[in-house]
Amino acid sequence: MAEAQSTKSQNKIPAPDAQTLERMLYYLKLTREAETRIEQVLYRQGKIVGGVYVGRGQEAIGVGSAIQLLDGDVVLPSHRDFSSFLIRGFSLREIFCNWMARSNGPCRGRDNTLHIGDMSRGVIPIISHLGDTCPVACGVGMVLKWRQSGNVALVHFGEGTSSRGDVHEAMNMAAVMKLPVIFICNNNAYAYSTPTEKQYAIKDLDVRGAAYGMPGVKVDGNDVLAVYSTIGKALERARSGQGPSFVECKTFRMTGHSAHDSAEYVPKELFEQWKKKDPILRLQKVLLAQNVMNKKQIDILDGEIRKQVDEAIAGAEASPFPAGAEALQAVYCDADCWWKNTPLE
Amino acid sequence: MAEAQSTKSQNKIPAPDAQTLERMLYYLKLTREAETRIEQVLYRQGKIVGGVYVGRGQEAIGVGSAIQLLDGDVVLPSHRDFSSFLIRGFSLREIFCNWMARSNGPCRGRDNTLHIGDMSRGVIPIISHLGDTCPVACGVGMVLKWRQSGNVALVHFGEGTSSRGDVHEAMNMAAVMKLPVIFICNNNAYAYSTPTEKQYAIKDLDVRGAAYGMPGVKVDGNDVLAVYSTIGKALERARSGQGPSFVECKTFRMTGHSAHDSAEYVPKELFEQWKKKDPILRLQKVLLAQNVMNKKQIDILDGEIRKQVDEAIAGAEASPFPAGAEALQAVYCDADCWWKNTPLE
Amino acid sequence: MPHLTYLEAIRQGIWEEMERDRSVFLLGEDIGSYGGAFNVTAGMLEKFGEDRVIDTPISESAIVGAAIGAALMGMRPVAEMQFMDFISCGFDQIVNMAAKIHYRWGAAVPMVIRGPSGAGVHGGPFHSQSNEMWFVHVPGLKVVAPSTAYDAKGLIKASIRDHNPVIFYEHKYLYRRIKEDVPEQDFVVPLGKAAVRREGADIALITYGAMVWTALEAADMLANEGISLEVVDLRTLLPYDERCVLSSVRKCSKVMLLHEDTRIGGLAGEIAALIAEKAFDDLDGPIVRVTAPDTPVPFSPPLEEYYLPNVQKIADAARQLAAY
Amino acid sequence: MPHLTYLEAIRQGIWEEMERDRSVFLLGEDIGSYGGAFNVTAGMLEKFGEDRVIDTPISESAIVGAAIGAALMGMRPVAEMQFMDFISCGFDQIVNMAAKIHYRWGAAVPMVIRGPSGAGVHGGPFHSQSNEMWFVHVPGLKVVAPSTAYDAKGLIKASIRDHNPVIFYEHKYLYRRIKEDVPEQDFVVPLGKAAVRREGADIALITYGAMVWTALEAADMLANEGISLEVVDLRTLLPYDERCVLSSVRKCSKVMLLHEDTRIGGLAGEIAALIAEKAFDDLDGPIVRVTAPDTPVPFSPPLEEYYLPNVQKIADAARQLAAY
Ligand SMILES: Cc1ncc(C[n+]2csc(CCOP(=O)(O)OP(=O)(O)O)c2C)c(N)n1
Ligand SMILES: Cc1ncc(C[n+]2csc(CCOP(=O)(O)OP(=O)(O)O)c2C)c(N)n1
Ligand SMILES: [Mg+2]
Ligand SMILES: [Mg+2]
Repeated sequence: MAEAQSTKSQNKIPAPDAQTLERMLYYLKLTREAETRIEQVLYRQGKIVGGVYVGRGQEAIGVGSAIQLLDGDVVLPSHRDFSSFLIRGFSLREIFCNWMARSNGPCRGRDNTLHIGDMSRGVIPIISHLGDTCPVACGVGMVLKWRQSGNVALVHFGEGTSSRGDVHEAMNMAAVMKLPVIFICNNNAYAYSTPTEKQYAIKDLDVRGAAYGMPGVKVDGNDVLAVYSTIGKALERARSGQGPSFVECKTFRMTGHSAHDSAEYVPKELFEQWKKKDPILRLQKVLLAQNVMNKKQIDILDGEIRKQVDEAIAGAEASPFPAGAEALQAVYCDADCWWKNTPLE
Repeated sequence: MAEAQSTKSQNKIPAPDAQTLERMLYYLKLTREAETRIEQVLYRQGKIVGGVYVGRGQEAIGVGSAIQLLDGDVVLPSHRDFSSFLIRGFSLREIFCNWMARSNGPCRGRDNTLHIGDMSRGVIPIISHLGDTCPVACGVGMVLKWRQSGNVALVHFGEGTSSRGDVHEAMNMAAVMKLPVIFICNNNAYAYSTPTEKQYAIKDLDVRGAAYGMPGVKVDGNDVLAVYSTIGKALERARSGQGPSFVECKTFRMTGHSAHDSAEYVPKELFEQWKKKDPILRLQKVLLAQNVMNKKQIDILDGEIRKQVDEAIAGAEASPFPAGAEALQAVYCDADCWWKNTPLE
Repeated sequence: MPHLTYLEAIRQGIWEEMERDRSVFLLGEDIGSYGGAFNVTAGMLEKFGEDRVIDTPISESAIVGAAIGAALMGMRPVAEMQFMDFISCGFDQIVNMAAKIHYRWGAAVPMVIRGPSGAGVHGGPFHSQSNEMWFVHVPGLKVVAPSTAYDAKGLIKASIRDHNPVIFYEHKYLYRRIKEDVPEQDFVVPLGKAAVRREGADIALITYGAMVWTALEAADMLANEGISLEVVDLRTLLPYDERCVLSSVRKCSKVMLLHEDTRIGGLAGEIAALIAEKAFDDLDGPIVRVTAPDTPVPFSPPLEEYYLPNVQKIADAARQLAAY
Repeated sequence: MPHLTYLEAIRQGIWEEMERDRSVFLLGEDIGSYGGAFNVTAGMLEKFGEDRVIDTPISESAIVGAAIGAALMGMRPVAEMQFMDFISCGFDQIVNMAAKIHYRWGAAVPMVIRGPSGAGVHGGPFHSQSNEMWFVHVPGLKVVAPSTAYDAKGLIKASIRDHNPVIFYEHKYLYRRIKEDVPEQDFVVPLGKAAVRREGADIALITYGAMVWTALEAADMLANEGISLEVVDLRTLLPYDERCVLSSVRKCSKVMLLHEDTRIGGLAGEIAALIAEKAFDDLDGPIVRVTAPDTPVPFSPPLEEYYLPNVQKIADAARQLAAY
C-alpha cells in the first residue's frame, strides 16, 4: 500500500531512466530475435508443430507495460505477447521448450505456444478461447484489492477479441468493483483476416472506456516510450485504488495471422508504412541520440542476444519429449501433486 | 421500401393523432388491468403457478414503441413487456391461457408467462436466459435488411441484462452490419434486488451507443409520448437503412421482482416518487386536456377493459390443461408437424 | 442435534467454512443483503462483510471467470448461479478455463459453483433443468449432487475444501421439503463416495439427487410385493464411486438406473456401460433405465408430472425386471 | 466421378445447397474472401456475394443467435465455428434458444453449425476437442459426424435441408487425408441412419468419425488372426440408429464401442446402455469401450499419441473379447 500512497499524488509519469531504457531495448530485441527464429526457422524446419503466432512489430506493448510491473503484480498476456514472459522471469530455454513440446517446458508438453503460466511469477496464460482471460483478471483484481498491496492485474487482448462477450462482462465488472485491472488492447488492424471495419463500427476503441466508467485512452503502440507513460498513468490509478483503465495500443501485425498464413489479404503498402514505425529502431534512435548507448554497444548487444537465443534453442532441442504415459497425470490437484513431485531436469 | 423512402427525409416525428392517442391509452390500461389481475388475484389464488413477473409502471415503453410497428416488423419483448403482445395481435384470452398453463395457450402449456411467440405476428419471445434475444434480433435484422422492406426488429431488455456478454456481441454486430435493429433498455432501477450502482459504473446507459457506433439516447420511459417520438426517430433511421439505435428508457419497477418478492430492499419513498410519474395518468391528463377524450368516455373505457379482462380470464379458466402424454410431442420439427396438425380449440 | 432443512444445511456448511477459512468467499447475483433468490446466503453479508459476500452484475461468464482468477490467487470462491439453468452462460469458462488449468500448467483452481437445479416446481424449461452431464463429461471438474440434509452440509464443506473446481447441484425441490437432524460440529462427507440408502437383495437401484427419495418410496412399496430393492445414492457424480456401484450389482445381480435428467447421454448410460463391462458375469437381466424422456422440461403441471420419473414408473420397471 | 477430399466434398455439398436454395447462407469468422481457416468456404464469397457469405466479428454467441433469428425468418443459415472447440462460447444460444424453440412455441429453426473438430494434428487442448456429447445430450438438436467424403457431402446437404438445428462435426484429421469418388449429381445421406462399413461375424465394433478408419484398419489386421469384426459407422449421433446398432449386436453377440472422445459420459456409454437394455439376451460377453482417457487433449506428440485410441488398443481389446 505504501507504494500506492506514494504514487497517488503524481500526475506525470517520470521518463524511464537510462537503465530502464536499456532494458527495454534488450527485451524488444530479444523478443524479436526469439520470435523470428520460431516463425522463420524452427517452424519451417518442422521443429515446432501446431499453430505459430508471433508479435513482430507489436513488441513495444508488452515491453512498455511489463517493464513497470512490481512483485505481486499479475499479467495475463495475449497470444502475441512474448516479452511479458521474459520480463516476468521465464528463461528463453523454458519458453523454447514449451514451443517445442518438451517435457521440461513449463507445460511439460501438455499445452503449446505461450500457454505458459506460473503464479509465483505472476503470469496467467491465455487459453485459445479469446477474451476468457479478461474475467479471470477481474478475480485476480478482487484479491489484489483486498490485500491493499497496491498491486495490479494487466490483461492483454487483441481488437478482434474485444467483440467477445467476456470482455464486456469483465470490463463492466471491473468498473463496478473498482478493481485494479488494466485492459490493454493491442489493435494490430487485423483479426486473422478480418480488418477492423468488419470487427467494429467505431474509429477508435478507446471510447469503450467511457461505456463502463473507466478512463479509455489510445496510444501509439509502436512507441515504447508512449506506451510506458500511458500504461504508467493507468498503473498509478490502479495502484492508488482508483480502479481500472482501458488502453488501446495502435499497432500492426507485421506477419500473417500464423506462420502458415501468407496474409495476401493485407495490402503490401501497409507493411511498408508500418515497417517505418518499427518500435525497435525507434527506441534505438532515442538511445543513440541521448547517448545512452552507442553504435558499438548496440552491435555487441545484438550479438549477445543472438548468442542467448542460439543457446536457448540448443538447450531446448537437447531436452527430452515427455513419456506418453504422463498424459494421464494430474488431471486433478490432489495431496501428492504430480507437478510438485516430478521436478524438471 | 416505399415506407422507408417516404420517411427518409423527416427529422421530427409527427405527434400521434387522436386515434393513436386513444389506442395507446387503451393498451396502457388494458396491460395494467391484466397484469394486476395476474399478480394480485390469479397468483394469490394459486391459479398461476411458477414465477410471475409484471411490468407495472413500465407500460409506456412497450406501448409507445409497439404502437408504431408495421406489418413485417418483429418485436422481441422483455419479460415485463405485456403490451407488445396485445398490440401485435395476441388476444387476452390466449395470453391468460399461457399464464395458466392451458393446452390452448400459444405454448400449449410447454412454457410459461410471456414466453409466447408467433412469427406470423412478428413476435419472438424471450427465454429466461437474459440477453439471449439480442443476438437473435441481429439475425432477424439481417433478413429484414436483405428484403429491403424497411422493416425493423425491436428488442427489449432490462438494465441488468445489459451486463450480459450477449448484449455486447449483438450491439456490436448490429452496428458493424448496419442492421435495422433497435435495442430498447428498460432501466427500471433494479435487477431483482440489485440497484444500478452495483450493475454498472456510469450514470446513464445511453453512452453505450457510442461504444458501438450507433445513436444512444435516453428518454423518460414513463412518458409514452416521449417514448413514441424517441423510438420513432430510431425507427425512421432503421427503416431508411441507417442502422441500429440504442434507447435507454428510464422507468421504475412498481412491484417486487416477482410476485413472491416484497422488495423490502427498495426505499419506500421511491415508490411514492414514481407513483406520481405513472404513465397512464400522465397520458390520460393529456387526452383530457386536448379533449381527445372526456372523463365520461374514460370511465366507459375503464369499465370496458375490466369486462374484457373478466371475460378473458373466464375463458382461460374454462380452458383445458394439456394431456400429460403431449409432453412427448414435437421436440423436433418434421414433415407432419404436431403443432400444425393439432389445432387449438 | 438441530433439525435442519436441506437448504439450512447448505447454508450452515458454507457458513462454517467461511468462519474456518478466510480464503473462502461468495460471489453471485443478489446474494448479499437479499440473501440469494432462495435465501441460501441469508445473513452472510451481515456476518462476513462486503469483501466476502459479493453481489455481481448479471454476468455469469464473468462470475465464473472471476472465481477462477481468485482461486488462482489462493482463495476459495463459492459462486452462486441463481438457477443452475443459467450455468450455460458461464459454460465456456468452466469447461475450458477452470477444468484444464491444473492439467495444463499445474496451478490449483479450488472453487465451487453451486445453485438450485431440478424440476417438480413448475418452473418451466429454463428453471427446471438437470444439466449435470455437461460437466460429468469434462475431465478436471468434480460434480456433486446431495440428496439429504446431512450430505448437503457434509458435501458442500468437502467441495469448498477440495483443490479442484466443483459443480455443486442443489435440488430445489428438496430445499424445504427435506428436514433431518444434522450435527452442529464440523464434519465432511468425502467426495467420490456413494451411499447405500437401503439394503436390498433383488435389484440394485442406482440414482442420485431428489430421485433418491422417489426410489426409497418405490422400494417400500415393492417390499410389500416381495421385491427387494437396494437403493444406491451416488452423491458424487464425478468422480463416481465405481466400487460401491459394482458391489451392489454383484449382490443383487439385477440393476436399474434412475435419474431425473433426460435419457440419451444421461448418467444412467455411463453407469450401465461400467456395469456391462466390469460386472457382466454378475448380471441376471437387462440393465434398465428409468429417466425423464428426451424433451425439454415442460411447464404445465400435467406435462411436468408425465415427464418426471415417479414411484409408479419405477415400480412397473422393477416388477418386469424382477420377473425376468 | 470426381475424386474429392473430405473437405472438398463438404464444400461441394454446401455449394450445391446454396445454388439450389436461396434461403441458405453462411456466416462465421474469416469465411469470406479468406475462405475460412481451412478453406471450406473458398470461392463462395465470389460466387454468392456478401449477403450470403457473411464475415462476422469474433462473437460466437452472436453468430449462433443471429443464425437462430435468421432461421426463424425462414432462412437456412450455416454457421461456421473456426474450430468446434470454440462452440463453447456459443453454447447457451444452442442449448437453450435453438434447441427448445420448436418444442416451446412451434417455430422451426433450420440451421447448421459446422466446423473442424478432433485431434491428431498436435493442436493442443483447445484445437483438438471432440465435444459432441454436450449436444447429443440436448433434446431438440441433431448431431452429425461424417467419416467419408461421400457421407460428408450427403450429410451436410441433408443437414442444411433439415428443419432442426444440426451440429455438424467435421474431423479435421480427415479434411485432406480422405479422398474418394463422390457423385456430382444431387444426393443426400439421410440423418439418423448408420452404415455397416465392414461385415463381420464375431464382434460388432461401433464407432464414428475419424475412428471409423482406425477401426477398419484394426479389422483388417484381426481378420488375419481369424477374428471377424463388423464395423458400424453411426454417422448421425443424435438421433442415432438404434435399429442398425441392435442388428449388428444380435449378429455378432459381442460388442466393442470406440470413440476419440473421452470415456466418462461419452457416446459409448449411451450405446452400451441401449444394448444392455434391449439386446441383453444376445450378448455373449462384456460390452467393451475403447476411448480416449479422461484428460484434456495433450499437445506434445508422444502424449497425444498415447491419448488417442489406435489400432493396437483396439486389437488388444478385441483379442481379449474374442477369447472371452
Ligand atoms: C472464441 C474464439 N473464436 C475464434 C478463435 C480463432 N482465432 C484465433 S486468433 C483469432 C484472431 C484474433 O484477433 P485479435 O483479437 O485481433 O488478436 P490478434 O491475433 O490480431 O493479435 C481468431 C479468430 C479463437 N481462438 N477463439
Ligand atoms: C442469464 C441469467 N442470469 C440470471 C437470471 C435470473 N434473473 C431473472 S430476472 C433477473 C433480473 C433482471 O434484471 P433486468 O435485466 O434489469 O430486468 P428487470 O427484471 O428489472 O425488468 C435475474 C437476475 C436470468 N434469468 N438469466
Ligand atoms: Mg488483431
Ligand atoms: Mg431492471
